[in-house]
Amino acid sequence: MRTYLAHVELPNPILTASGCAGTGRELAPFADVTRLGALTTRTITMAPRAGRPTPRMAETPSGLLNAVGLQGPGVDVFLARELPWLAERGARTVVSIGGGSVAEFSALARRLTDAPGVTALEVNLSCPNVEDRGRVFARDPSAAGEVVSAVRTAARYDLPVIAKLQPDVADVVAIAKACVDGGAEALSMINNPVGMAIDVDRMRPALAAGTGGLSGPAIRPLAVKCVWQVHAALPGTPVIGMGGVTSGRDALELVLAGACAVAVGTVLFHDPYAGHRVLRELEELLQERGFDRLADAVGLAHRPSHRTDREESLP
Amino acid sequence: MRTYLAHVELPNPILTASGCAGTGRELAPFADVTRLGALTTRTITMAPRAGRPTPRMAETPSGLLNAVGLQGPGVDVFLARELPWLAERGARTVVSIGGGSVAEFSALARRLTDAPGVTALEVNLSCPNVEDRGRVFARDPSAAGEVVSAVRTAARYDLPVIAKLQPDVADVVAIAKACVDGGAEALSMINNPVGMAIDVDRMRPALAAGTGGLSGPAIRPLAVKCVWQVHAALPGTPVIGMGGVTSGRDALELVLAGACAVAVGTVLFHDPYAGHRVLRELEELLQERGFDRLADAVGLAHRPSHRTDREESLP
Amino acid sequence: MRRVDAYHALTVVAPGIADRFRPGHFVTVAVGGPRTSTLTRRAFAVHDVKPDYGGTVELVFTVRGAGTAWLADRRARDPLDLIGPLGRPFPLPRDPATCLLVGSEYGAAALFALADALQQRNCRVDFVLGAASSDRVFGALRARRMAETATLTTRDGSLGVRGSVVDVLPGVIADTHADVVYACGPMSTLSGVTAVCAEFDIPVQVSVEELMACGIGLCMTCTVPVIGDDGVTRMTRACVDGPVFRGERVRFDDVGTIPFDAHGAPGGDRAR
Amino acid sequence: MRRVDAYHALTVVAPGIADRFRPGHFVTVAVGGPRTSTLTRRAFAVHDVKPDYGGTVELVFTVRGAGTAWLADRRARDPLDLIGPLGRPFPLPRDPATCLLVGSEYGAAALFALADALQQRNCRVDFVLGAASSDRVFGALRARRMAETATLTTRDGSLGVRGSVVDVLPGVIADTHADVVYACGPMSTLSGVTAVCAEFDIPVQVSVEELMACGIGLCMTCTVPVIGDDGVTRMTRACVDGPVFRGERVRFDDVGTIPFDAHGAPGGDRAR
Ligand SMILES: Cc1cc2nc3c(=O)[nH]c(=O)nc-3n(C[C@H](O)[C@H](O)[C@H](O)COP(=O)(O)OP(=O)(O)OC[C@H]3O[C@@H](n4cnc5c(N)ncnc54)[C@H](O)[C@@H]3O)c2cc1C
Ligand SMILES: Cc1cc2nc3c(=O)[nH]c(=O)nc-3n(C[C@H](O)[C@H](O)[C@H](O)COP(=O)(O)OP(=O)(O)OC[C@H]3O[C@@H](n4cnc5c(N)ncnc54)[C@H](O)[C@@H]3O)c2cc1C
Ligand SMILES: Cc1cc2nc3c(=O)[nH]c(=O)nc-3n(C[C@H](O)[C@H](O)[C@H](O)COP(=O)(O)O)c2cc1C
Ligand SMILES: Cc1cc2nc3c(=O)[nH]c(=O)nc-3n(C[C@H](O)[C@H](O)[C@H](O)COP(=O)(O)O)c2cc1C
Ligand code: FES
Ligand code: FES
Repeated sequence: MRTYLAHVELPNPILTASGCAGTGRELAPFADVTRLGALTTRTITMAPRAGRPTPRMAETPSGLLNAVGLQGPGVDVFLARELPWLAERGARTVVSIGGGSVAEFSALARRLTDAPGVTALEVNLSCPNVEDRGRVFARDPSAAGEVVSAVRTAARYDLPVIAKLQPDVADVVAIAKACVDGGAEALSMINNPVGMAIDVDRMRPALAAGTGGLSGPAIRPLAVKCVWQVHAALPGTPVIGMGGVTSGRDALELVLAGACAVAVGTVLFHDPYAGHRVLRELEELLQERGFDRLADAVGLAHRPSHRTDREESLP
Repeated sequence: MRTYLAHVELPNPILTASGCAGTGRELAPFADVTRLGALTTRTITMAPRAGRPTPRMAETPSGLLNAVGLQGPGVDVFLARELPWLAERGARTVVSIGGGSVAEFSALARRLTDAPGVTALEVNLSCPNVEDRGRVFARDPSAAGEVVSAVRTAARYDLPVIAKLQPDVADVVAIAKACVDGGAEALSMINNPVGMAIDVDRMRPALAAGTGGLSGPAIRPLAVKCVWQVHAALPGTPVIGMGGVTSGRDALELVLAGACAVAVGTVLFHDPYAGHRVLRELEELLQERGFDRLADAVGLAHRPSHRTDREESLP
Repeated sequence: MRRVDAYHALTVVAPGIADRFRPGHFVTVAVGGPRTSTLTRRAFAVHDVKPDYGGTVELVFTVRGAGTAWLADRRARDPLDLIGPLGRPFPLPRDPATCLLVGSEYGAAALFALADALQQRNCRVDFVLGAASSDRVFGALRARRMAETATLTTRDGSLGVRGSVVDVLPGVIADTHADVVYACGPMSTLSGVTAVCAEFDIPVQVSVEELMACGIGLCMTCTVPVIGDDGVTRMTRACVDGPVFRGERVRFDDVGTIPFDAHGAPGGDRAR
Repeated sequence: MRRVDAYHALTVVAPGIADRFRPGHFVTVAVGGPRTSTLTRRAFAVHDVKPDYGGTVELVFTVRGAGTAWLADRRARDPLDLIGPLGRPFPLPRDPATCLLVGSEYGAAALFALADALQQRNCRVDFVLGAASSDRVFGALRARRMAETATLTTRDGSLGVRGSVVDVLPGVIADTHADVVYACGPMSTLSGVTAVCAEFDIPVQVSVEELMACGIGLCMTCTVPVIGDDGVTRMTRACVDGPVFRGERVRFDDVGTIPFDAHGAPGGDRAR
C-alpha cells in the first residue's frame, strides 16, 4: 500500500508522529521501525534543551495534555547518535525541526539536508517566534510562509519539506496556502491545540508549564476538519493526517477526508504495537471496500453526495 | 452560593448553556428551572429558521458533534410563547441572540431589551457574517467588537451584555478585549470549536452539514485554557465558563481558572438532572476546601505557585 | 439478558417506567459505564413491561456499534441507567377496528405491547413481520399465536415470503380489510408502508427513527420534516413530538434535507 | 484480586513478564476497558512473581483515582493488558552485605522480591516500613518473618514508632551496620532517606515515581533531574533510565524545576 510524499515513495502510509516514538530505539522492542511508512523524529533543535519542569503530563477525557518543551540533546548529538541508528537499519526518517527564528530553522535545514537517512524535513511551526513576542509561527500565515521558504531554500532541492500546522488558528486554510506558497511540498496536521487542566486538589494548573498541547482521540474531530478543509482548498498537496488515530477506522477517516498518509502519536503510549496494527486494519478496511490502491480512497468523502446515501446506511 | 454577572445577582453559579436546555419546558420534568442560576435560551434569531438537514449529530470520543443550525421559531414566537413561560415561573433567563449582520443583532437587542424576564443578553458571535463571506464574527476582533457595541447601544443600559467566544481563534484574549471594549459586561466561553467526523461505512461526512460544533468533555481542556488566559488578561471581567462540564470537579476546574459562573451543556443530554447535581457537588467541594464564598475560589489557580505544592500532593 | 435469534433481550427492573408505559414509548440507556468516551444515550423501544419486582421493562436490540456491544455484555444484576418512558405512544382507535401491525427487523419488538392493548379493546390484530433473514424476524411465533393472521417475509426467502413487508402489504390489507396500519422499522420501510396505505386510503401510524442526542427534546438533533395540522412543514423532533406520527404527515422523500417550503427554510435569514 | 489491609493485591497470569522479572521492575496496565476515556496506562511496581500457570505477576495498589478504581473492580479471569517488565531493576551487591530496605506506603510492596534476591546472595536484610496508619503499612508480618529486624513506623502511632521511616533511619542504620540502603516511596521520603545515607556515607538506591504517559521511553514526560557520571545534570527519564537511581544522583530539591545548570536549561535557545 504505497503512498507518496511529493516524489518520495513510502512503502505504506503509516508514520509515527513527532515526539511520540522516542529516538526509534525505544520503539524497537515493540515494532520494526523499518516496516513503518516512516518514523518522524521528535522536534530537533539547534542547541540541547532541558525542556519543561514536571509535571509534564495530565490526562483529560479521551485526551492527554503534554508540556515536554522539546527536550532533546540538540542537532549535533542527533546527527552523531540518533539518526545513524535509524539510517543503518534503513528506516525512512522524517526529521522534525524547530527553532525560535527563521534563521535557526534555516540553519537546522542546512545541517540536516545532506545527512544520510533523512527522508524529509518536517517544519514544526508550533514554536514561539522570539522575534514576535513568542507568538507561534503556526498562527500567522506570513510568519509560517517565511519559515517554510527559508527551510525550502536551505534544504537540498530533492528533499521534501513538510509544514506542520496547528488547528487552533483562525483559518487553517490560509496558513496552509502560505506554507505551500513558501515551498512546502506536503502538509502535516494537526499539531496539538493548546489546552489546560487544573488539579482541583492542589488548586493549581496540572502541568508545571500551565498550558500544554492536547492530543489523543479527543482532538480527532479537529484533525478531520483541518484535513478536510485543506484538502478541499489544495487538492494537489499531499497531507499527512494525525490527531487521535487509534485504529484503522480512525486512519481511514483521515484518508477519506484527504490524507495520503497517517501518523500515530499518543496511541503509541497506550499501545506501542499500534503502528503495524493500524496499518493492518487500514489495509483490511480498504480491501473490504474494494480499493486496490490507497490513492483511490484519498479524499473520497469529498465526492458530491447522492440522496440515496442515507438509505444505503439503513439496516 | 451567590454570584454576580456584572451587577446582576444570581442565586447560584450554575447555568444551562445555550441550545442545550430546549425552551426550559423540556427540562422541567427533570429540574426546577427556577432553581438554576439562570437558564440560557437557544440562540434566538429574527426570522424562523428550519436549521440544517439531518443527520445533525455524531458521537466522537468524549465528544459530540452537532450541526443543528440554530433551528427556532424566530423572535416573535419566542416572545409570545417561550419567554413568558419562563418569566411566569420566575426563572432567570439569559437570552442568546444571533444574526448575520450587525444590524440584525441590534434589531434583536431592541426587540428583547424591554421584554419581562430577560436577565441578560448573550451575543452568540459564532454566527457567519453575511457581509464578510460567512466568516464568523467570533474569529475577528473588530467584527466581534462591532457586534457587541451595537447590542450594547440597542439594549437598555441596565441589561448586561455577555459576549460568547469560541476557542478556535488565533488569540482568544484579543477577541475578549475587543468585546469588552465594545461594552460587554461579561464573557461566556467556550462555544463549540468546529470539528468533523467521517462515517467510514458510508464514506461520507457523518453530519449532513459536513462540519459541526464539538462539545462535551473532549473540549474541556480548551475551555479551561480560554478561561485561564482571559481571566489573566481581564481579571475584572466576569466569565461564564463552559465546555465539557459533567461534575462539580469540572465546574471547580473552570472556577479556579477564573469563571464566576459555569454552564452545563452537553451533559444535560446524558443526565438531565445534571444542573442541580453539579451545583451540589461544587458546593461540597468548596466547603471541603474551606471556602465560604464562591468569589474566594474564582481564579485561585492563578496565585503564584509555591515550591511545596508538589510535596503536598504526595500521599 | 437473553438471546432471541439475532437479538438480545434485556429485562430491567424499572417500576417508574413500567407504570407509565404505553405502547410506542421508548427509553434511553446510558452506555459504557464510568469514564466512558461514549457520551450519548442509546434509544430503544420498550418491547414489554411486566409487573415482576414492582415493574420490569424489556428491550430488544441488535448489536450495531460500541453502545449496543456494551449493553450485550451486561450480566444479571448489573445496574443500568434508563430514562423513560419517552415519546408519544401509538394512538389507539376509540372503537373496535381491524389493525394491521407491520414490523421490520427489530421494529417488530415495539408491536407486541401494542397488539395486547388493541386486543384488550376488542380490535382484530394482524401482523406482517419481515427481516433480511429468518433469524432476524423477531417474534414470529408470538405473532402467529396471538394474531388473526401473521405474514412473514425475508429478503433471502429463508422464512415466509421472499421480499419485504412492503411487497406483501397490498395483499394483506385486501385480505384482512384492515382499518388502520401501525408500522415500525427503517425509514425506507415506513415510507413504502405509508405509500401503500395511501393507495388503500387507510390511516397509518409510523414510529420513526432518527439519530437522537438527548431523547427528551433538548437538543434538536432528531428532527424530521413533518406536515402540521395547518399544512405547514416543520422540522419536528422525533423524540418528543414523535416517534409516532401519522404516516402521510411525514415527508419521507425529504428526510435528510430541509424542504424548500419548510417553515424557516433557508432563503431570507442566513445566520448559522 | 485480594484485599490486604488498605491495599488491593492483584495476581495476573503473565509468563512473559514473570520470566524476565528482576526486583525493581514495574509494569504498566491499560485501564478502563474498551471505549474508555482514560488513555494512559497506569504504572505499578511488581510485588512478586510466582511460577503458577506458567508465571504470574502480583501487583499491590491503593485506589487513588479512576484507573485504580477500575482495577479494583476486576473479577477473576477478567483479561488485563499489561506491558513489562519495565525500567531498570535494583542493582544487587556482588558480595554478601547488610542491606536495609526502606518502604513507605505501597512502596513497601516492591521490596519483598528484592529481599528474596538479596537473601539468596547471602545478604543480611533489615526492613523499615512506614505509612500514615497501621492498615497502610504493607507487609509488616512478612518483613518480620523474613528479615533480621523489621522496624515499623506510622504517622498516627497506631503501629510501631510514631513518625516517618526517615525519623527512625539513623538509629536503624547504626544498629544494623547497614552497608547499603534500598528505598521506595514518595519523593519526599526518598529525599529524606538519601540525606540520612549521605550522613552515614553509605550508598542508597531509590526507586522514584514521576507521572508517566508511556512508561517505555517514548514521551519524555517522566523526567527527573539526575546527575550523570560526568557530573552533568540531565532531565532523565524515570521509566527507562530509572525508576531506580543512586539516591545522591537525584536532585530531589530540584524535582519540579529545570535546575539552571541542567544540560540544555533555558538561557540561549528559546523555541517551545
Ligand atoms: C426511538 C428509537 C427507538 C429505537 N429502538 C430500537 C430497538 O428497539 N432495538 C434496537 O436494536 N435499536 C433501536 N433503535 C436504534 C438504536 O438506538 C441504535 O441501534 C443504537 O443507538 C446504536 O448504538 P451503538 O452504540 O451500538 O451504535 P453506534 O453506531 O456506535 O452509535 C453511534 C451513535 O449513533 C447513534 N445511532 C446509531 N444508530 C442509530 C439508530 N439506528 N437510531 C438512532 N441512533 C442511532 C447512537 O445512539 C450513538 O449516538 C432505536 C432508535 C430510536 C431513535
Ligand atoms: C514506576 C511506578 C511504580 C508505581 N507503583 C505503584 C504501586 O506499586 N502501587 C500503587 O498503588 N501505585 C503505584 N504507582 C502509582 C500509580 O501509578 C498511580 O497510583 C496510578 O497511576 C493512579 O492512577 P489513577 O487512575 O487511580 O489516578 P488518577 O489520579 O486518576 O490518574 C490520573 C493520571 O495521573 C497518573 N498518576 C496519578 N498518580 C500517579 C503517581 N503517583 N505516579 C504516577 N502516575 C500517577 C496516572 O497514571 C494517570 O495518568 C507507581 C507509579 C510509578 C510511576
Ligand atoms: C508527548 C508528546 C510530544 C510531542 N512532541 C512533538 C514534537 O516534538 N514536535 C511536533 O511537531 N509535535 C509533537 N507532538 C505532537 C504530535 O506529533 C501530534 O501532532 C499530535 O500529538 C496529534 O497526534 P496524536 O493525537 O495521535 O498524538 C507531541 C505530542 C505528544 C503527545
Ligand atoms: C446541540 C447543541 C446546540 C447548541 N446550540 C447553541 C446555540 O444555539 N447557541 C450557542 O451560543 N451555543 C450553542 N451550543 C454551544 C453550547 O452552548 C456550549 O457553548 C458548548 O456546547 C460547550 O459546552 P458543553 O461541552 O457543556 O456542551 C450548542 C451546543 C450543542 C451541543
Ligand atoms: S433527541 Fe434531542 S431533541 Fe430529540
Ligand atoms: S513515561 Fe514516557 S518517557 Fe517515561
